[in-house]
Amino acid sequence: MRNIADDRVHLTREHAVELLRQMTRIRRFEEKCAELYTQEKIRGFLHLYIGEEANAVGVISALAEDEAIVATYREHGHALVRGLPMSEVMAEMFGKAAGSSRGRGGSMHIFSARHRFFGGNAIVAGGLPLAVGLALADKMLGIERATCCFFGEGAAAEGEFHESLNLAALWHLPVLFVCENNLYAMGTALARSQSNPSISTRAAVYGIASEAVDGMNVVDVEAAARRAVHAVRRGEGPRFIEAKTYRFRAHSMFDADLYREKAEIEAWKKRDPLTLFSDWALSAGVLHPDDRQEIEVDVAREIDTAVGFAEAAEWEPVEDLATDVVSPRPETEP
Amino acid sequence: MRNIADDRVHLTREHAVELLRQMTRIRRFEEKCAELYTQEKIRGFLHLYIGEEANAVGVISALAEDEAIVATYREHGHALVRGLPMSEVMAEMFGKAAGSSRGRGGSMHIFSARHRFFGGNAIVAGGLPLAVGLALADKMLGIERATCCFFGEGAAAEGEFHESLNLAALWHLPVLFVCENNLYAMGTALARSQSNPSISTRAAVYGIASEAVDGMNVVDVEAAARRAVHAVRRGEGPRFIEAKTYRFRAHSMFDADLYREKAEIEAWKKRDPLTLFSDWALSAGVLHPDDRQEIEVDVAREIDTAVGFAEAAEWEPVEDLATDVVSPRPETEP
Amino acid sequence: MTVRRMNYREAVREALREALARDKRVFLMGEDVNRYGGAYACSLGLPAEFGDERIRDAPLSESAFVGAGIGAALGGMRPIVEIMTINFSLLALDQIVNSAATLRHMSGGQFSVPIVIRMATGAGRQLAAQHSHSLEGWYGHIPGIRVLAPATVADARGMLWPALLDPDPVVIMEHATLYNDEDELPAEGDMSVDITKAAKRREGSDATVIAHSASVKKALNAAEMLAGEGIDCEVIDLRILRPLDDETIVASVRKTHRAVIVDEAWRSGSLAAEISSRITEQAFYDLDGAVERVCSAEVPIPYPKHLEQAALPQPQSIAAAVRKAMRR
Amino acid sequence: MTVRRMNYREAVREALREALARDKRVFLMGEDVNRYGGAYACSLGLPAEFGDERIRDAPLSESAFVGAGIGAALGGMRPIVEIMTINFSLLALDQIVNSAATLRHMSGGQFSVPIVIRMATGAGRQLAAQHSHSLEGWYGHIPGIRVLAPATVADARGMLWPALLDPDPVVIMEHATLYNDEDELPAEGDMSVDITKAAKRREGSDATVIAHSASVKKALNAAEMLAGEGIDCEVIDLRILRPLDDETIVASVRKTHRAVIVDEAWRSGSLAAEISSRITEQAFYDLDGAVERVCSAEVPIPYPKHLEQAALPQPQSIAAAVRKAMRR
Ligand SMILES: Cc1ncc(C[n+]2csc(CCOP(=O)(O)OP(=O)(O)O)c2C)c(N)n1
Ligand SMILES: Cc1ncc(C[n+]2csc(CCOP(=O)(O)OP(=O)(O)O)c2C)c(N)n1
Ligand SMILES: [Mg+2]
Ligand SMILES: [Mg+2]
Repeated sequence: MRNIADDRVHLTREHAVELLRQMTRIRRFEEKCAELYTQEKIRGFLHLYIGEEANAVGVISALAEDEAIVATYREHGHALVRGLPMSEVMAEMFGKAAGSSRGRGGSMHIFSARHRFFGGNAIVAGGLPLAVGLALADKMLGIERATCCFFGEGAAAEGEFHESLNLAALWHLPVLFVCENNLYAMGTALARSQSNPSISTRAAVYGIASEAVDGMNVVDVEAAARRAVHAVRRGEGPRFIEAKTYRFRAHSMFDADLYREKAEIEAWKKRDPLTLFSDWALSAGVLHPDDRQEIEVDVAREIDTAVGFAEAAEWEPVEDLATDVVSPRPETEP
Repeated sequence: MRNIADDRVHLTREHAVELLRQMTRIRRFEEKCAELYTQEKIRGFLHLYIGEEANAVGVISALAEDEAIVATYREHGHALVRGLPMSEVMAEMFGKAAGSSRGRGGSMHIFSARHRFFGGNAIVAGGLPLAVGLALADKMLGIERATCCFFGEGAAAEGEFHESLNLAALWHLPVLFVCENNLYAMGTALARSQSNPSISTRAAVYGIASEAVDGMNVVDVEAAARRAVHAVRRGEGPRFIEAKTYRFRAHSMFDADLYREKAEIEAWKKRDPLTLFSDWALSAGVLHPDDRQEIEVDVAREIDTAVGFAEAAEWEPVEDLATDVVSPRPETEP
Repeated sequence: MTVRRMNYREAVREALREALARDKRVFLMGEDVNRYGGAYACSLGLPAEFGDERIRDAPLSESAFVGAGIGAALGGMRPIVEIMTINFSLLALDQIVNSAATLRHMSGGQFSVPIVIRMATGAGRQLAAQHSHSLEGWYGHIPGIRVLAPATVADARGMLWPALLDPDPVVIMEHATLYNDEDELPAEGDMSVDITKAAKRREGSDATVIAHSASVKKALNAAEMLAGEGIDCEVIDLRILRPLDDETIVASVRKTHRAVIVDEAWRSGSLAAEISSRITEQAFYDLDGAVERVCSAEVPIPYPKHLEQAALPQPQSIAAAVRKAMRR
Repeated sequence: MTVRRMNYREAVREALREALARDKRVFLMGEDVNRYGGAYACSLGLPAEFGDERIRDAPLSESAFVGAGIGAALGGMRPIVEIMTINFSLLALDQIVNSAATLRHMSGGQFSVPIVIRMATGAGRQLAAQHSHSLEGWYGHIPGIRVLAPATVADARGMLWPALLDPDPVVIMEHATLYNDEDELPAEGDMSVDITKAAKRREGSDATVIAHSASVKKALNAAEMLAGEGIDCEVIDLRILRPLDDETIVASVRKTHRAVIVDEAWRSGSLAAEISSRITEQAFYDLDGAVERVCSAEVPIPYPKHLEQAALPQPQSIAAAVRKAMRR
C-alpha cells in the first residue's frame, strides 16, 4: 500500500486520505489520552504531540516498514503511524500487560520489536547514539535501509547530539535525523538556550546535508523525507531534516505553560496541520467532501475500541515484576 | 614587563628574547623530564609538548597575569610560561611535597592558585566547562578579563566541546578557546575521528569568531591571541583560535608511535618553532647573535636548579594522605 | 513562638530566596529554573526578585552547566546548580567526580569548590525506568563531597544555607514525592540546621529502623503499625548520606540490638549495604541478629502503579523486616 | 596436555581474535583500538587480520560510541566496545544505565542488548586522581547487566566468548596492573570459563578472604604471610561482580567463620559493603566476629608512589584485618 520506492510524493486521493487519517488518529488519540489522564487512567508523564502531527506522518510515510525508528518521550504519534495497533498503544498508556511494552513503559516508552520501533526514550538526546548504532549494524550487515531518529530542538544542545552527528557523518551511516523544532524545550525557548538557533545549519557543519522544512505542512515534510531517505538508502551518508513546528499543548500534564504568550499559541493554531492539509486538499480536489467526516468516524471507532481494549486488559501480575530484567541463561553456556 | 594592553605584537629585542627564552625553557625542561622518566624519577603518564611550544608562549604572552588558564594533561609548557617556578613544577613531576600541587598531581595535574593556573585536567575536554564557569564568575562579578582554555583537536569530538562552546557563546562569556591541533589524538588522526576536520569552522557555527593560525610560528600565535583576547576583554564574547601544530614526540612515554610516518614527523621538525623563530629573528636583526646561546646557558642553569630542588625536596608524609579531601568544617557552622 | 505551615517545595523556595538575598555571589542555574519556574516549581517567582542573571536558565547540557558551576565556584561565586533530576545527573557525573570532588585534594589544598548541586531523586510517581533512579548511594561513595537528603520540610528549609557555607561541593537530594508534604515551621529566626548529624525521628527500644529521604515516612508508618503489636521502633533519619553519622546510628543499635535499614535504591551495592556493614563492624557484639535491609527490587522501575509500588520499600515490607529481626 | 605461557594482555588479544574469527557479527570499537593498537596494546595486530571496519577506531566521544554499540547490538551485531579506562566510562554511564540495562525489561522483554563493554580499571600505576578509579561497584549496582572481573590470565582468555553468548549487556573490568601478568594456559581446546561462579584460589580453614581483580594476588600474598603465623586462609576470587555468587562466598564463611573482604574501591559504598551485608544476612550465626573490610582510603588517589600505595589495600593491611578477625 505504502509507496516507499519513489522519492517524490504522489498525492492520489488514497494517499491524501491516508495522510489525513494518520494525523487525525494521532490528534484524537491524544485528546482522548488527555481526558483519560484527568480521569487518572493514565499516569506519570504525558507529553502530547498535538500540533506536530505532520512530522511523524510525513516522515514515516517515506520510510519502509523495516526501517528502524528511534523516538522520544513524545512518541505516541510516531508509534501509531509506524503501525503499532492503537489498542496496544492505549493499553500501554494504561500500564496494562497487553500494552506494547507489557505496560511497563507507559507513555514515554512505547516499543515494538516487530515494527522495529525502538522507543520511547525519556533521556533527551539519548536516542541519537542508538540510531547511529542501528544504522551501523545495517551498514556492517550489508542491509540497505535507513534508520530514522526523531528528537527535539532542545536535544541539539546536548553533547550527544554533537557526538552522534559526527559519528554518523564520519562513518557515512544511513541515518535520517529529524529534529522536530517546536521552539521550546519545556519552558525554554530555543533562542534562550542555543547560541545558533538555526538547527539545520548546525548539522551542515558536520558535513551532513540538511534541509529545513515547514513542519505544519505534511506534504512538505513527506517530500523532504522522501528526498532525504532516498539519498540515505543510496549510501550517500546521513541526512538531516529540521521540521519547524509547534506544540499546541503544554510540555506535559504538569506544565502550567507560563513561558509563552497565548497569542503565539493562537497564531500557530491558525496553521494547524490537519486543517491546513485538509482545506488545501479539498480545494485542490484531492480529497472528497465526505472524506474528512468518514475519517473522523473511523478514528472515533478505532479509539473506542482501543479504550475498551485497554480498560478490559489485565494488569501484569506482581509475581512477574522481575521477569526480563535479564534473559534466562542460554543453554549453550559452559 | 609584559605588555598586555596592546592588541599588536611589538617585537623589541627584549620581547624576542622573552619569547625564545620561554620556548627554550619548555623544550629543555621536557627533554630533561624524558630523561628523568627513564631514570624512574618521574612516573605515571608523561605527555610531552615538544614541538608545540609556540602555542603556550604565544598565547600566554598575550594574557594578563590574573587571566585564568585551564589546560590539559599536556600542560608543563603552559605552567612554566604562566610563571610557576620551574623548581615547583619539577618537584611536582617527582611527586614531592614542595611541588606545585604538593606532589599529589604529578605531570598531569599542575595547579597554582596564586597564578590562577587551574590545571592540569586529565579528562579530555573536561576543562572546557570549567573555563566557561570561571568566565561566568568574572562576568557576574564585573571583572573584565579573559579566561583562556587550552585543549587538543581530539577534544573537539567530545560532547563537552559542543556544550561548552554553546554556553560561552549564548551567555557572551569572556573565554578564549585555544585548540592546539596537533593532528593526532593519541594514535588517531583528526581525519579519522572527525567528519569535519576544520576545527575553526566548527567554532563559527556557534557564532564564535574564530581564526586558524600557524602554531609553529610564535609571532603569529601571539598576534592572533592579542587580537582575540582584546576582543574578549572588550566584552565581545568568546573567541576561538585553532593553532595548527604538531607534537614531535610520542603521545606519552607508553606510546610506540606506530600510527604515523617517520617522514611526516621529520617534515614537521623542519618547522621547529624554536629554530623557525630564532632564525628569523636573527636574520631580521631582532635577536643578537649571542642571545640564543645566553638563553641556553640560563635555561640550563634554571633546569639544574630545578632538578636539584626536586631531588632534595621531601616527600609528603603518609600521615597527610587524607588532608584536604574536604576542608575542616567552618567555624560559622551551626 | 508563632508557626506557619508550608510545604517542602515552598521551603526549598524560601531557602533559595534567603540565600540569594544574603549573598550576592549566590546564583541558581539549571534547566528551566527561570521561565518555567523549575521542573518542580521550586524557583517560581524568583526571577522577578533576582533577575535572569541570578536565576539562570541553562540549555540541555548537564555536563557543561554543572562544570560551569564548578568553574564559577572556583572563580569566587556561590553557585546553586539544579539538575532537574538525578536521572540526568549521570550526564554530569564526570564533572562531579573528576573535578568538583578532586580539585581540593589533587591541588594540594589550593582550591575550594563551594558549589551546591540540588537534584530531585527517587521513584513513586509512575515515571518508569529512566526517571525513577535512586542513585544517591553512588554520590555517597565519592570522597570530597557532602551529600544531604532532606526528608522534612524543616530540613528542606534549613539545609541550603549551611550547604552554601561549606567550602566543598555539597549535593542535596530532594525526593520528588516530598514536594507537596506540609509541616509547621517557626515564623521567624534562623532556620539553618546542623548538616552533620542524623536525627532520631521516633524514640524506641526494640529495633532501630534507619532510613532517609522519602523512606523516613514509610519507616514511621511501619513503626506505628508495629507499635500496635507491641514492638517499639526507633527511627533514624540519616539526613546526611556522606559523611555518614556513624555515632548516632551505632548508639541507637547498641540500645535496641536490632537494625533494619530502608533504602529506595536497588539492594545490591546500596547505601543500605554500607550502613549494614558499619553496624556489624562497630556493634557486632551488641547485635541480637543480622542487620536487615529493605530495598527496592532489582528491576528497572516499571510504570504501572501496582508494579512500581511492589518494587519499592513499603511500610508493610519494613514491618516484616523488623519482625524478622525480632524473630517474631 | 601441552601448555604455553602468555600474559594477560595476550590472553585478551587471543580472546578477541577468537571471537572475531568465530562470529562475523562481532566487532571491536573504541578509542585507539586500531592504529594505536589499544591503549593497553590488546588489539595490536588485529586490524591486519580483521580490517578497519571490525577493529573500529572511534572518536573521543564515549557516550555516542557506547550508545552506538548498544544500537548495533539491537540491530543484530555483537559489538565489543572498549572504553579506554573506567575513568572515562562516566561519560557513557547514561547510555549504559538508561539504555543498555533497561531496554529488555522496559520493553516487556522484546529487546536484547548483546553488547560486551570492556574497560581497564583500577589504581597502582601512579596515574593520580582522575585516572585511578575503581568504580566497578557502581556497575555492580545496576540490574540488567552482568559484570565480570577477570583476575587471572585464564579468565582474561576465557570470559569473553561466554560474555558474547550472553544476550544481555556484559561489562568486563580489566585491571590495568594485570596486563603483564603471565601464566600457563592449555595449548588447545575450549578456553571458555564459567561466568557465573566465584572461584576458590586457595583452600583454607581459618578465615575467608574475598577479593577480586588485582586484589586477588594481594590476598594470596597475605595468605602466604599468615600461613607462616599458622593462620590458614581461604581465598575467594569473586570473578563475577554482578550477579554475585553468594553460594560460594557463604559456603566458605560457614566453614571458616571469619570473613575479610578486599576491595580497591573507596570503602564507603563499596562492593565490599554489599558482600559484608550479604554475609551477615546469610551466615550471621556462623560468624565468629564482624566481617572485616580492607578498602582504599577515601581520598582521590595521589600520584606519588608512597602515597598511592598507602591509599590502596596491601598484603600487610589484609593480613592485619585477618588477624583482627581472628582476634590475634
Ligand atoms: C538529559 C535530560 N535532561 C533533562 C530532561 C528533562 N526534559 C524532558 S523533555 C525536556 C525538553 C526537551 O525539549 P526538546 O528536545 O525540544 O523536545 P520537546 O519536548 O520539545 O519535544 C526536558 C528538559 C530529560 N528528560 N533528559
Ligand atoms: C574522556 C577521555 N577519554 C579518553 C582519554 C584518554 N586520552 C588521553 S589524551 C587522549 C588524546 C587527546 O587528544 P587531543 O585532544 O588531540 O590532545 P593531545 O593529546 O593531542 O594534546 C586520549 C584519548 C581521556 N584522558 N579522557
Ligand atoms: Mg522542543
Ligand atoms: Mg591532538
